[in-house]
Amino acid sequence: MTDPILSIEGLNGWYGESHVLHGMDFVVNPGEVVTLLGRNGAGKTSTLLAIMGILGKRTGSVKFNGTETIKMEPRHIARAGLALCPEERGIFASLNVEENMMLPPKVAEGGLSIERIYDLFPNLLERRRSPGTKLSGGEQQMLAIARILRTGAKTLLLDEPTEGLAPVIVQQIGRTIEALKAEGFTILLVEQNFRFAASVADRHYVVDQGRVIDMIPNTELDANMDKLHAYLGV
Amino acid sequence: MFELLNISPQVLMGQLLLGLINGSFYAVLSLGLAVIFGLLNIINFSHGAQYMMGAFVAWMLLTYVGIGYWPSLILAPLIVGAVGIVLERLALSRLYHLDHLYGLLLTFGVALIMQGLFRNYYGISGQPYNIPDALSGGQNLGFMFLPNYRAWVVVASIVVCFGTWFMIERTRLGAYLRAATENPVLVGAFGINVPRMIMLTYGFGVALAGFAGVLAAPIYSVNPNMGADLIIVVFAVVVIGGMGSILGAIVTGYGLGLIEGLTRVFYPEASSVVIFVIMAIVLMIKPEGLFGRTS
Amino acid sequence: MADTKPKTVGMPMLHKVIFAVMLALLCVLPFVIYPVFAMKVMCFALFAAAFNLLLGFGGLLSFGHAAYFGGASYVAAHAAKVWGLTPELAILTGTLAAAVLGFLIGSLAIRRQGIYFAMVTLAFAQMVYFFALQAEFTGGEDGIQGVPRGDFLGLISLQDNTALYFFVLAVTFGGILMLYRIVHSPFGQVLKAIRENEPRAISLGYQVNRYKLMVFTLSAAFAGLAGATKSQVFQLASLTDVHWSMSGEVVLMTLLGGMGTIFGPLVGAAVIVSLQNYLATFGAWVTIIQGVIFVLGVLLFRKGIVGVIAGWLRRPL
Amino acid sequence: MIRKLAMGATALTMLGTIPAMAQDTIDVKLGVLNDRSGVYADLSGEGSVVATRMAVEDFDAAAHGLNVEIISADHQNKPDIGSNIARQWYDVDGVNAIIDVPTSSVALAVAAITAEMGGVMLNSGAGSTELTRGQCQPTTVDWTYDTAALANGTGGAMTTEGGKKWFFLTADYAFGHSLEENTAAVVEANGGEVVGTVRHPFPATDFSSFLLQAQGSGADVIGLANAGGDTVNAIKQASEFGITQAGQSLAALLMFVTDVHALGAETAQGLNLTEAFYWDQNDKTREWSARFEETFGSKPTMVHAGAYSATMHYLRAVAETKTTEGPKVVAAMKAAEFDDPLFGKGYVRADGRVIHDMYLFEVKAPGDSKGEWDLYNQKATISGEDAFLPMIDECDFTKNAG
Repeated sequence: MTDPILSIEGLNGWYGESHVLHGMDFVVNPGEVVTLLGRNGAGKTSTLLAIMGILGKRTGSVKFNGTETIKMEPRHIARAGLALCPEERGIFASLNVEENMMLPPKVAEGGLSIERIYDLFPNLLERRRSPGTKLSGGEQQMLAIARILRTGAKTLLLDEPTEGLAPVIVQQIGRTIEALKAEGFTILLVEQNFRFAASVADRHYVVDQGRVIDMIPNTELDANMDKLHAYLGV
Repeated sequence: MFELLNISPQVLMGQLLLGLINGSFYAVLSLGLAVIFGLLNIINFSHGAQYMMGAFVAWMLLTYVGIGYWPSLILAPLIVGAVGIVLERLALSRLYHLDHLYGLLLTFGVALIMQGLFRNYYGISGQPYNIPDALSGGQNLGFMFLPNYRAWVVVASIVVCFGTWFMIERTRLGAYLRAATENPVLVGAFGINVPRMIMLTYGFGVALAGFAGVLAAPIYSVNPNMGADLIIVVFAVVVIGGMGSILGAIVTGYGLGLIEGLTRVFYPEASSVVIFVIMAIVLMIKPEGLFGRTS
Repeated sequence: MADTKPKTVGMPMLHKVIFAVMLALLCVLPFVIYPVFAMKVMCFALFAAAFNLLLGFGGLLSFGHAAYFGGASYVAAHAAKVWGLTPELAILTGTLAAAVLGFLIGSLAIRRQGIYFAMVTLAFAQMVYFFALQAEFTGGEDGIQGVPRGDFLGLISLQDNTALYFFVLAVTFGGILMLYRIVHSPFGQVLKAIRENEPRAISLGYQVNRYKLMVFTLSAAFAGLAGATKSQVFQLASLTDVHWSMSGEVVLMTLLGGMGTIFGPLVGAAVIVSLQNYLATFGAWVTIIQGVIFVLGVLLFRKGIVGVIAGWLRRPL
Repeated sequence: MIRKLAMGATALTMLGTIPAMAQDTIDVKLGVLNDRSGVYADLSGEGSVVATRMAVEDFDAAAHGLNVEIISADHQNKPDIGSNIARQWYDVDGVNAIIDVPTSSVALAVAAITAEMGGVMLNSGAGSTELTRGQCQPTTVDWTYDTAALANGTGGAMTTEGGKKWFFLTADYAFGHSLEENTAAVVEANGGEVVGTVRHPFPATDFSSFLLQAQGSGADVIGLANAGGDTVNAIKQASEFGITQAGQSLAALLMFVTDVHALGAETAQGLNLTEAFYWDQNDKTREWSARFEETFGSKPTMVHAGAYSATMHYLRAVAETKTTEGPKVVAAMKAAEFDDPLFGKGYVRADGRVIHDMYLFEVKAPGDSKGEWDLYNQKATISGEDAFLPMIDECDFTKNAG
């Protein structure tokens, strides 16, 4: 068995004065797609921010590729090959599409070239001079994902990429994630859309009140449906 | 209509041109202030003192080292910018998580210290600094005598303003800056060294003030108080243009120079207050400023 | 809503003691230090306390409070010198003028927030300065000189420093107590609610803008009271008091002492005025020292002197 | 009450020391109150303290039975700070005379307090004619200059030389206005006319617009009714815009040698101005100025010189009257004419106005200047009687006092 690419142990996190993560423990193995499921406010987004080092304060252990990152600056974590696609996509209004795309610096070889990205998302090519936030929600999401693919990072943290998007776009994102998985990317996904999560992920961690309370492999999902509904309060 | 007011069109032309020259200083200074505010969210109250420092450094380079105007035009802003960077590292960087108010108060204090120190060492009556030989004399434009140096001031300020605008709006570095202005945390999470960018931006904004100071040295008196009252005016320019808006700062800088110039003809006593009247009106009607983004 | 109406909070014992000690000290002070200097400190203490009402308790940073302070000093000086009013009436006139001015400017300024609010107040203050420079009655940069000290109520001569001192003590100490009352009244509680969470206060049904305007006017009026009193003490009104650097100075006093505290502004004013007075021989060093205080205050003692002490005592001061 | 006790205690000590004081030593405390950090810091400031100290030494106070102490403070050009210090000096520190006090607003406030407290105000730095007219005080001695004398000197001389049409660049505040008014009156009295006036905000940095208006007016002379940095900037820019080359002359109505020094002869050459004193006038001024420069580091201004001479004359009067009571000392000062090394022969008029010669200077061309401070050519001497305004009756204190 290979070592996990991302290994989180006893992760505590604070957002300002409020303590939001209370000892998260989980691992993500190379090439896996793993989701964090949970109710609103359970600490899923905070977990991603804590992994990137941009939550207010964090303690515990976050090992990436075997390296302890808990004391590292966010920019060094990013340089190590972790990339975040933030909640609400984080497209910059004062930058046009291409500038948004080119913003994150390359951190490793093997990122997608800009030509390849425009091949994949022809809409972006068409609108490359428009302000980033003038795109539709779906296009913005594509842009947000494309932007981190350029950097060469192989481990992606995606925060609710399907939020507020039309079903056909959601499907497209699902296909994109599958394609990335096939290319060997490791993805940690935060999702509210449980059906979407089920369609792309290998395993699911259930998060509640800032800690992981269960892990359900995707293959056992059907058997655990009731339990999961109870967790999520659906 | 102008004849009615006893002002000939020629005189008016001259006054407008002079307004533009004054506007050049406002534009360069408010540009620096806007750049700093955009990224640091700090109102740099020491901007006037740093402008004064630019003029003084040019004078010191000439007096103690024998370095003339042209090298000073590059060197003095670099020196002033470097001092700014030290200030940013030692003090300002500790305030970014706090209210705007603290940055304003700190830089206000720094301005007092700088002005006080220069006053102690160089007195108040000012130091002479001559117009470089290459730019002495002037052109007779028919409606007025335009000193070459003033023409140069306009050209230099337009070049610097356009260059800065281009750098911020059209280059990759500028894209980093704009992105960091919007969401520094995310930009940091992409692997960009935001603190260093902030430091350099402050240095750059301050260097712009220093540059304006060198430009001013040959025509205004080089004295420790030269920036003390100017800061309030430049401040108003930035607010009218829209806090943090680069284009707003530049356009408003020139525009208010022109308006002030007109006021000097029709109601000279009010020329120092007209900017505040405009600021009050603008803030009442369009609080985000003429070029500001609504947020 | 109606049943949760905030109540007037009584004065805690600690504050009573501090006020009592302060008053006792102030009664002895003129026999120990120079009374005119002590009066100046008291005027600025009241000014800073008035400013603090707006900034510390209302959460509004005005960068133009010199307009009310200086404006009132001109009106009071004019009233005493030209109209021949008795000191208390002259001060009252000045205070009223400041209140009216504060109401007018405030009703425009409170529509804006944060730094824009500060800028609007600065803009209007610059216009007041311009007016003071241009208007006939203000005497330009000479100011209004030789204002008579007059007779209190037309009876008691204030020519003597000690008599004047106790008059000024009564006015300023009274003003500060009134400010204390305002802060701890239901009105003050609403202000606090607005400062902490404006949208919530709106949702609770408070007419936030009316409260803001009220606190602005009150703050201007008390600043005016301080300025008017100062004009009687120094027998002059001058441009210094309406200049923007005076607006900066009162921010410094409040910040140094501790904004949002009761006693902070008083301490801040005392420290700054003493510095200016005792360092007067050091020339330009005064500005440098003030600058250093600003810088250190912002970097190390953001809570101000009294704020830090209150932190040690774990009591609001 | 405590204060009374304290006074009682002092009285006791004094009783105890009477035998030692039999020689009639008089304690004199002089307070030099001026601007030490603002615009007037160079032309008055520490230099005035140095000059005052020199006066005490030169007078040989100890030999005259005087025990003189000098203190000083910065009034920051703020009337309230100035009057606070002045009151405190008289009330607490026992100061007998306040010296210098530039900035008219502060000077007027201090003059009023001085009269109330029975001190002496030896004005050297402030230029307002109000000091000896509208707001005259029996205890004011206005030594060096006033705006009227400057106006008479520069305005009179230049108009008679052919500068008939005047345009004024006036700092928009009371001092500027009075300087303009005084000069305009002189210009008109000498057959000239005022073709225009522009009032600029105070302080201002850019004068090009106003200069252009002045240029367009067709005036012969542009009168600068402003001071300090404003004047310096206006002259600097006038040279830049070729105003003087185009045939108009500049007249600085209030300018000190330190300002000219700041401008440099290159820029200031040909400028006309009036002063009461210049270091390079004669052997006595040169000798004194050299001593001054040795302690202070630069040449004295007329304000420094005034502080020196006023102190000398004051100490003489104290030694003679054997008192420090303001009104008596001032009366003695008014009674005796003086022949001063720096100001020549003169006297203190009944209203406190000191009458001495004024001089019209022209700034040398850089080629003629033999040193950093070699700046003036003397063009004319204006006798004191011509330079200063006549006395107004209300201020004739010798008569009024009876």
